[in-house]
Amino acid sequence: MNFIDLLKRIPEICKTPETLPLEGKKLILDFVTWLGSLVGIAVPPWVLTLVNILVVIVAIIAVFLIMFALMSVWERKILARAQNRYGPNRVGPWGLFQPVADGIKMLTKEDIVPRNADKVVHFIAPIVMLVPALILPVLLPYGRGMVAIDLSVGILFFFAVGAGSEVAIFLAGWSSRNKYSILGAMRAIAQMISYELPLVMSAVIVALVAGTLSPTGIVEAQGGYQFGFFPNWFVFTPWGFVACVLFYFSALAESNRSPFDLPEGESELVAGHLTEYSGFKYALFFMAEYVGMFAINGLLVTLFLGGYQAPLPFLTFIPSWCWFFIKLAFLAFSLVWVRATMPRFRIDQMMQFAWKFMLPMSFAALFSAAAWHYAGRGLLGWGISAVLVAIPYFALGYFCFTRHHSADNRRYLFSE
Amino acid sequence: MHELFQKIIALPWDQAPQWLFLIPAFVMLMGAAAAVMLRNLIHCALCLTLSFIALGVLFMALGAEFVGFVQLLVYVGAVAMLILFAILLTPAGEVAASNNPLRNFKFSRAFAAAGGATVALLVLVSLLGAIFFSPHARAVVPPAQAAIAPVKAIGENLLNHTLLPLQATAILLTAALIGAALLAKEEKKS
Amino acid sequence: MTEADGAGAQTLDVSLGPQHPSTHGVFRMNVRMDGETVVKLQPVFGYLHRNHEKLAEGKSWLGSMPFTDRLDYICPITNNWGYALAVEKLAGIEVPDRAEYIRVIVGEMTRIQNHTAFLGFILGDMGAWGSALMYAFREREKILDLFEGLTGARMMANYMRFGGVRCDLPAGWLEKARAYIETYPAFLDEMEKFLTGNEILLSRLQGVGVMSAERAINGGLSGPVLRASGVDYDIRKVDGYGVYPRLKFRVPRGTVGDCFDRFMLRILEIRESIQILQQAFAQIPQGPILNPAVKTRGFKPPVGEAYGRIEGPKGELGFHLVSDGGEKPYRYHIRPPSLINLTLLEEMCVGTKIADVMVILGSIDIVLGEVDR
Amino acid sequence: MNFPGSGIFKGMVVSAINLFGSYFDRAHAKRLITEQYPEERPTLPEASRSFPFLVFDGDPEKGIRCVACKICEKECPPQCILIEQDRDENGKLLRRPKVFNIDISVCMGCQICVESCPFESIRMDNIYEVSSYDRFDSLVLPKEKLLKSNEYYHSIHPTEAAETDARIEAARLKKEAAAKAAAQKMAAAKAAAEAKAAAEQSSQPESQA
Repeated sequence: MNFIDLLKRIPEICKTPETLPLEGKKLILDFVTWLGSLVGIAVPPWVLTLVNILVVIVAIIAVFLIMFALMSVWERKILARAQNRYGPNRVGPWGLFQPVADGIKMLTKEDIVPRNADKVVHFIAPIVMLVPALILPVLLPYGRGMVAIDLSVGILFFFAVGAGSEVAIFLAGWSSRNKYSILGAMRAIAQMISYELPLVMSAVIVALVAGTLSPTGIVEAQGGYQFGFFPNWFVFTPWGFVACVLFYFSALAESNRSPFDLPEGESELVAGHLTEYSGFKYALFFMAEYVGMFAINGLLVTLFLGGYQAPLPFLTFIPSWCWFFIKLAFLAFSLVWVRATMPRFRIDQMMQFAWKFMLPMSFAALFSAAAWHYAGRGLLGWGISAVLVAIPYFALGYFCFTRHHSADNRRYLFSE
Repeated sequence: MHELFQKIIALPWDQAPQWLFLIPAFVMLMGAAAAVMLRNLIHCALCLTLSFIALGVLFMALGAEFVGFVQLLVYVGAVAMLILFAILLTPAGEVAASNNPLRNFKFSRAFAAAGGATVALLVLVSLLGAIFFSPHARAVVPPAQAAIAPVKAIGENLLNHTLLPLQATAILLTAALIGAALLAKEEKKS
Repeated sequence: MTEADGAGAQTLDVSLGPQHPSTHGVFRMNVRMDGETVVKLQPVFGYLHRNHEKLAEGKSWLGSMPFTDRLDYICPITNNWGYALAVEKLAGIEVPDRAEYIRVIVGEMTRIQNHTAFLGFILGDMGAWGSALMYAFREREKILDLFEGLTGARMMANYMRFGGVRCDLPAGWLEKARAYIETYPAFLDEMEKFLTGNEILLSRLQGVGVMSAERAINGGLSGPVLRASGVDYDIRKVDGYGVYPRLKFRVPRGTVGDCFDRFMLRILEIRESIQILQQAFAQIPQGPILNPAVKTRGFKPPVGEAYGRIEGPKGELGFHLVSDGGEKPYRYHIRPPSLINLTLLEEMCVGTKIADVMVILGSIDIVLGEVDR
Repeated sequence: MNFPGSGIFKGMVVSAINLFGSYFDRAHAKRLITEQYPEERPTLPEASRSFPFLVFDGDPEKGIRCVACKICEKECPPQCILIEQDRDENGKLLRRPKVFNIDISVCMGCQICVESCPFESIRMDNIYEVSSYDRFDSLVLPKEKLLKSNEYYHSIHPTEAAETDARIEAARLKKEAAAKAAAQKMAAAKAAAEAKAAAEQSSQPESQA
């Protein structure tokens, strides 16, 4: 093997975009072997394993950080357009280099630690926040055969590691010695614990139907098409749709996005647990929040939107990993869209929404999924499961909400 | 130089997980010790969380991924948070209240130390006994095999052989939950 | 940080403001909270005090007119109107018909833009990321452009004069304004579709900060806040100043008196203002715009005192003036609706959540320039 | 159709319409009304005003309309005008300002000086790029910076300037007419006096005689 051969493989690899990342990885491993032969040693297998791991880690972190940078400008653009503004358009073409400017600004800012703060904890908090956020993306299947760790308990892994961010938010809020911070931290924890239930429940439903906790297995279970064009994604079943929406809202709450941005609700708590953070530590929080958001939405794509499967059979010429990121981009867009529309919940309403609406609905979806599973996944199953989620939806909607709040029950008098 | 490099490469690196478990074990022990010894309650709780995490990592290193993740999910995600919440919501004044009758007793410290040591010893002995005399300790299970099986096996075990205890526990926990809610509500009224 | 009060409950004292994102300026509230529930609230104001009332005693009568712009800087023209009305009452000045119609037109446009901005502000207080605010400001911008075309300034208009208005409508202004106002109901419908049905908004507003009619009257509230509590009191009807008796319009009032009623009332009032504007556009006569008897320099009203008031967008805006016959007012006092409406803030807030405090404060619609003067 | 969540759904539709609508608002009239300031300049309406300036006709030294009567200095609500009257070499007060400063960091653009000026000499400008790094000196505009020609006034406020010119012209005509009348009167009086004198002269000899 020589270097020219390796170079010659590059155009070959590029001919099949579907397997491009995998082949690329192999190429890098071969390159390492070639390097070993250059110094005259046989590269032991553990080095190759290590290189393999490093390549995957670097790729995932790089992709997610680039996505974070792009998202930070894209979000501002979409939000601006939804509000009939231009958004950032001064740095680079269409403001695309805005993240660079932001990054330089963040890095050069003074790092302020309050005098009364618990300095060690104040320092640790952003790290604790970032580490789980960067671990999360490893288990998502980005394409056919493209998963960093194919864990049999992948879904569980996700929620277990995700629990770390709660600790981080608590650390940040508590160590700042600021009333807004501590209130924000308390809100964050209450919110995350409450919404973890519907989140896990809706993931459990999928695991129930797919019969596995492995993300790859779940994506494979959604392969194929009904009638040759209708994808077998779980979101296109009644229970799956409900579970998907529940998962989506829980994911919003877990990643502290509007309308569940109570922990940092600026109209009440200034910036919540982030009030006393500045400079690079703030940037780390920001980064962790976005990477965590991508990860949890990636899980949503995996669980409900068919992962890397193409939506229509004739679209399979687009590589599977592209489909994953297209779906992720759509979800990211929808997050901004929601943010542009909705006001924030109040703390008690948020808790009520979690416990009185989302949790019962997730149970209903569970029953519905079971019915769908046993009724034979046909028209009958469809009907039964649709009824099983529709009735609780309208009932809960009425009893939790419409009964108390409606614009129609108000009367306004006019005097001439 | 070249020889040294080759020697380093030839070391049994792929056996690393065998002794890498020392790191989480050490972290766990240090966390537990700090949780007992630190003055600041919140720091104690945080160190306890750290030892929970290390324990979870230890489980995973042993190939018991399911247990490890459940450990993280339940203990870090919920129990540690509840402890922190409880500390924050407890009025600071009540902790320092000096109505402890044993406080003025002459040998209170010595007694406390002796009692603590006894309990610790008992726990240690029973744990060691459990480890050394249980039949599982002898059975050599290859870690790789253990990692694949668990979820399905645990599920089937829970819902077939131990269904009744599971349901009973569920009812008990539900009752406890409702009771706690009732108690909390009563207190608010008065 | 925390302190235990007599009942043994753990409370938290938070000073919200004067630097806080949603206190509508440099307003401050000392809030004592039990968890997230407010148990005590003490408003603190005066951070924007500019000594306006005392300053006016050292200026000529006309010299205070531009300063009234700065009272409620969202709607300066109605402030001008209130002051002009008071001085006219003091000196017994007649206002030509055309000037009265122009006053009604700019006054009602001010009301529309104030209420529109309110819709955006209260959504901001509720934590919507500025969409409603930007839509509201988009439309307010267009009204401000009209104001700039008429008065020369977007906000600090300084437009009214004793006995009329400063300058006549420029050529084509009336057509532009009429064309714009015709598009306004469509915008309102869009806004209502965007906001009124939103479940989160409903649950944030309904049943929050309820104020009974009796308490509202006793507290001296006025404007939309009072009418939301179900009191039929509109100075445009009660006093019938200007040419309002010649215009047909209805006064909406609420039935519950919570934040949602205050929110809806603003929308209904905008719709009524559009009606008024359309009539005024049709009826406006030709003629002089300023009473020629009034001098610009050396204006001296006779000895006496007068209280002139108008229905400002935020409530009853009154000016109490005492003249000793000189070139300067002897006493100059303002009844600012924002301040008086704020007095019942604690009553509305106690027992609600901290997030509701912001919404209630937003629903009162204060401007700190007027509260602190 | 009101199902739970329909309000949120409608709201989402509205924000989506605005989102995509802003890309199709070519005229920048309905949705995307932001002016991209340094590249796009606002077209100011005629009435637009910012800070006062002094009008001169023809020559900036001789044509200055201001006579340093200090009425505007007295009437200015925030008191941002400083006027010193000019003197000739003999120390006699002249009807023109030596110093005329306006502190535009204090000026609030209320236009009261314009209304109170009986000589039509101070008018509102519509400049808006007057910020500077220096807080004090460069924000106090001296007479030299304030003086602007009547042509400039016509270019920014044509209607108003035309009215002003008409007024000045009318005043001038009136003054001329008055002067003419006065001259005529004077002439008439002179003539009368002369006639009288002549008559007296002519009568004197008579009386003498």
